[in-house]
Amino acid sequence: MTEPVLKLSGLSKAFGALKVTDAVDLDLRPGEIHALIGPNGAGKSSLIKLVAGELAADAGAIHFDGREISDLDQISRARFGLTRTFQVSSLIPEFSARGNVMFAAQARRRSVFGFLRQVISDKDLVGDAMHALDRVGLADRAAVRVSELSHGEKRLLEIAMALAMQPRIFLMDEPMAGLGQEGSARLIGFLDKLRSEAPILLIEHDMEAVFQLADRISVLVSGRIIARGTADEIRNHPEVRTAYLGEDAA
Amino acid sequence: MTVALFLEQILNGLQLGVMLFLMAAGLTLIFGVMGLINLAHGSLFMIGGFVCAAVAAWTGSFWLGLIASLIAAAAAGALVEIAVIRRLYDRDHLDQVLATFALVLMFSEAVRFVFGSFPLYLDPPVFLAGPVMLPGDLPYPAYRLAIIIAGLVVAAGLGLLISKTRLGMQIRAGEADREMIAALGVDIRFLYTVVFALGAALAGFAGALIGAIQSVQIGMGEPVLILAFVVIVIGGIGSIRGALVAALIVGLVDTLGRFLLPTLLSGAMEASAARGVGSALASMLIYLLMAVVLVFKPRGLFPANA
Amino acid sequence: MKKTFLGLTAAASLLAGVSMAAAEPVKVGMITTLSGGGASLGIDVRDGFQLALKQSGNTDVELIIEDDARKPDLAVQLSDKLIQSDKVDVMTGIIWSNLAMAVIPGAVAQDKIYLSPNAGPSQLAGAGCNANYFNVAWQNDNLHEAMGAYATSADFKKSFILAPNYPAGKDALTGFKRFFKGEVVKEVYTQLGQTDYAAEIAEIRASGADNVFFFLPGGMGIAFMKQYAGAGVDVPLLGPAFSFDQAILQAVGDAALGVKNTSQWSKDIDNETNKAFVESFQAEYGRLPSLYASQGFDTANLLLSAMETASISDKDAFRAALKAANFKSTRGDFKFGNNNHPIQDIYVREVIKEGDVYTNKLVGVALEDHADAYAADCKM
Amino acid sequence: MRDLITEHRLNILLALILLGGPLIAHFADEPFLVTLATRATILALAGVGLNIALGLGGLVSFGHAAFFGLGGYAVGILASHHQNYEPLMTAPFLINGSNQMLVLWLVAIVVSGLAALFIGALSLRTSGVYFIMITLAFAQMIYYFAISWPAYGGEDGLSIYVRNTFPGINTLRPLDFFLLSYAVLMLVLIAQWRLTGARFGIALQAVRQNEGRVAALGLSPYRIKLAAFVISGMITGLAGALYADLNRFVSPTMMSWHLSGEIMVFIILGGVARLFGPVVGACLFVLFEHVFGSFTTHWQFFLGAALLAVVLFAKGGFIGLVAGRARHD
Repeated sequence: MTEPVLKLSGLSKAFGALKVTDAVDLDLRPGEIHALIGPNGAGKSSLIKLVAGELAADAGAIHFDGREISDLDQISRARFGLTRTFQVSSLIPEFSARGNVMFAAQARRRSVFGFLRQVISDKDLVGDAMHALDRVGLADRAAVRVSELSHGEKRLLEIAMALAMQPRIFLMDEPMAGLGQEGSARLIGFLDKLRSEAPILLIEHDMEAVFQLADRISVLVSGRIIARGTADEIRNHPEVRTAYLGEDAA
Repeated sequence: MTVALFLEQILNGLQLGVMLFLMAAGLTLIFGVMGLINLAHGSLFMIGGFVCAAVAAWTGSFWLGLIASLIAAAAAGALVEIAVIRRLYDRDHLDQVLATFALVLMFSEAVRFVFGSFPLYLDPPVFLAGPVMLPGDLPYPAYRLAIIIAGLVVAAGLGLLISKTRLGMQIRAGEADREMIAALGVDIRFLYTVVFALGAALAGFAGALIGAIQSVQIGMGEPVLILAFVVIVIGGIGSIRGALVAALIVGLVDTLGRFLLPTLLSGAMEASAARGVGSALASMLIYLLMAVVLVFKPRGLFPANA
Repeated sequence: MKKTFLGLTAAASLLAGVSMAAAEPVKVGMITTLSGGGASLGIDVRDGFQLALKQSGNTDVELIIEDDARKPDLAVQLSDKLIQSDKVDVMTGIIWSNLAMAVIPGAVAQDKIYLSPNAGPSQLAGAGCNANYFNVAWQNDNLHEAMGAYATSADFKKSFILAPNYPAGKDALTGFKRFFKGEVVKEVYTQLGQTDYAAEIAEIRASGADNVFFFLPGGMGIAFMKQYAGAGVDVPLLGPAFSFDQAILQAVGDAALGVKNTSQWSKDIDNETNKAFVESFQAEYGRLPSLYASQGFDTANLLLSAMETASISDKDAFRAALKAANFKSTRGDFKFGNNNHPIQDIYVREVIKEGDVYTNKLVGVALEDHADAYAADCKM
Repeated sequence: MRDLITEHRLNILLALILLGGPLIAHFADEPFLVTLATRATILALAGVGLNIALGLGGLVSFGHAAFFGLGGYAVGILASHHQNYEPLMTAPFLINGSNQMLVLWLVAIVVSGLAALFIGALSLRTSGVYFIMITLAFAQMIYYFAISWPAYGGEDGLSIYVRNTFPGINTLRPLDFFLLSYAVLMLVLIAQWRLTGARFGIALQAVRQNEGRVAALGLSPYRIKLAAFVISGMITGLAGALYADLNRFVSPTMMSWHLSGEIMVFIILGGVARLFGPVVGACLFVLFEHVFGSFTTHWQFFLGAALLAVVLFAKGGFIGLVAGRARHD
């Protein structure tokens, strides 16, 4: 088995008395989609924030490519190639779709201090952006301002921005949310291929998608991992059935 | 320098601090509940001073003037809230700054139009006019002592109001979560007007108290306003407790700085240079204090909603 | 005589190719503070100036009044406007030294005559003096010097002196010390615009001084005197007239009673001009005149006196006519020194209450025929 | 895209009006109007500086008068040393005063840039209303320092007496000095226009709209904002340098909080984040001051009322009214 790219060990975080993340061990291996599921309030988004560096952990360690990154801030982690997408689309509202992706492409180049050359005539950035937009099927919407995009298009734009970052790991927080049947199906197909570019830590509510995509699934309840395994193993896991699927079914 | 002088300066620092608290409390309350930054707060201070002076001159009673100043400042606050401020709550801070800056210009000119350009006369009530003897044979102006006591009483009253009353509960709810109070069935528009008028009344009260020992003139609120900003930044915007602590710190640091720095520096340099440099530094001292606090606590000493 | 003279200058002007009306009007630009802090001083100067014009019946003066709001940059802009757009001949009106230093050097360099009704910064009295610049009020140090002289003569030994930490404040304390022969026990500079003097008053109480000299113009003085009275310190106060004008006294009230202050003018200076001035000012504006009003009044009368004998188009003659100071001053004797600054008596006054009104009465002369300390540096 | 073209055309039209007005005034022998236009031009430049921080970066600085004043004092101090033939310092090395505008401008830019670096580094640790109040407080600190520091005139300010010189023109002539100021303004506007579409401008606008997103992409919002704040302070400092020469005088009032407010007013009157917003705003302000000021001493009341009306009812300012909503790519 190959070495994991991302490895969380004993990661904990509490807000006052509330433990949102409780001694979580988790890893992500090259080429895989590792899905993180759990009922609402289980601490999935908090975990993504801990990994991305938006929150500081109380205890435990995060290793990326064998190197400990627990003390690095969000910006440095992003530079290592941890790219996240947001549960609620987080875009630059006054920019066009292309503008957003071009900015991601600029960010990948870690380039801020350019004062004269106009980005709109920068072939590298435009090329990267159009390529990413094309991959998610938004090429013909490139010039549209974000605030005028539909909800589904914004979700796809999130993915396109992540693609333009050419990350080593994708951290995806509910990419399917609000996409609808057809959109979800297309995105499932897309993510299925994407895992060969970089492994994906996927939080998703859409169980259909999770069972189709995930190589491994971890189940988070009240900040603790209660089960881990393949789709089939999870489907039949008794604790999961009571703690989570049972609830969900009701 | 004697111990008595030092003690007197500490009292002076407390008195400045208490006055700053009256200004800062209103500012921080309004920011905490409504999220509004109000530059016109200094104008309400000025209105308090002018109305107190005018009514005291007319009736011959400082106390009637003081009551009138409270009413006038609260009324002006409520009026401004209903006419202008109300439209600014969901605007960004830039709009709030500019609109309240416009109000500062308008208030100053309106007061000049009504009262003229000359400073008004306002004296403390007769029985507080002289000094009193404090323990240890320390003479201290009775009126200043009264300001310290009045300020501390207001601080305590404000604390009780917020922790014990229904209005206070609504204010606390508003600070914690603005959507929440609507859900509780509180009339938000009314609550906001009341809170704004309360803050205005505090400013007007301070203006009237201070007017009696300073000069009641156009623009009297502006230096106080900026000091009050420093206070609430140090204390943590939105925190009444922070405002009290920071106001006392700023009052003490400013007073003692002006008093001690020139003397301290005269050890290091020639006397007249020490006086100039010392007083230049003293005027910067509280801003330096603010910078130091921000380095260690960017959201102030008592961050609200943390 | 007058007609002949005008005729001659008219002929001279014609020769020079300049057309000129028979009675040549003089355009006067007044930049003064009519709004914002300190507006009461500018209003007094303006009212005094206009009263003199009105009484003279002279219609040849065209007065353009501008409000500087006590902002130096606005004053400079207004001076550019008056010179470039209105093309005034004479300028006047500025109250504050910092505004004066911003405007006057430029204006006199462009050959405009400037008559200062209030500010007299030392730079313009010494090496920076100018033939086009006449000060009708005082050099800034004068009243402070007079108070130093008075304090010495009144047998004060230990003085506690304080002023705001800005150039005029330092000049004030320097001026006082120049004439005070006793000991200065403590010299304190306060912040400009400071409103609370508790710390300074505590120091005064502890200092053992037998007098306090303070220069705190405007609202600062009001605040200081009220707080001083409240603190119950019984060391006598001394100060220049700037903290004791009519407007300020009404705001200070009883706290100012009995305080000695120095002034080149007082409403009870015994001469006909002054009596008429005080009466007519009260009749016209319904308030007692201040020393600023008297300065504005004198400035206008100086200008009118020069117009009697010279034409504005002949600058040299006009300057000579101004320098002669051939007018009846409210202060009695008035003449210019070599640097075009006044040589005059400076009086000591005491604050009293007349009926409901707080005002000053003369109690003596501090310095007679006093000139300023910078005249020797003026090469003119 | 139609709006953008309109704004572009409007900008060119405005630039031509600002140039043409004073030229006509000059030939109509109204030199004061030229001076007035110069004042508007320089105040506009100060506004352009703030507009980079405020308009593009969303940094509501209430302390830009500090940079304006520091730029002015850099010129005033060096020029006064030059006039008095006193070196500014002799140890560790000799620095002389200067009367060359190009040198003075450079110094003004460096000084105000350093001040902006210091103030920004501390203030940008916070945001929102804290940032507003802290920038205000720092500006007040410098203001009080300027008043109480005795060496360069303190409250009285410092006179320059004669305008500093610029190669090839006579800066004492109102029109020459106007054209010089105008050229500086136009150069800065062109630079800002380029900057807005370049990588830095894009990053800055992204930070304003979604700071968290920028950090998630691995760029440091703090560094971007700090750089913008410094650039902004430098431009406002340059405006201060020109203003010192316009008035031949500097004083602490250049740093007063009223001036900080007024610079903001230029931007809101003209239109926030619009290239020519501060230009229109400063011209309107100067006109207002001049026209209303001659009718009534209470003109500030009407200024306040007009400002209030713009804030409440005409959010886009003048350019917003004429050219519609701004567009970005």
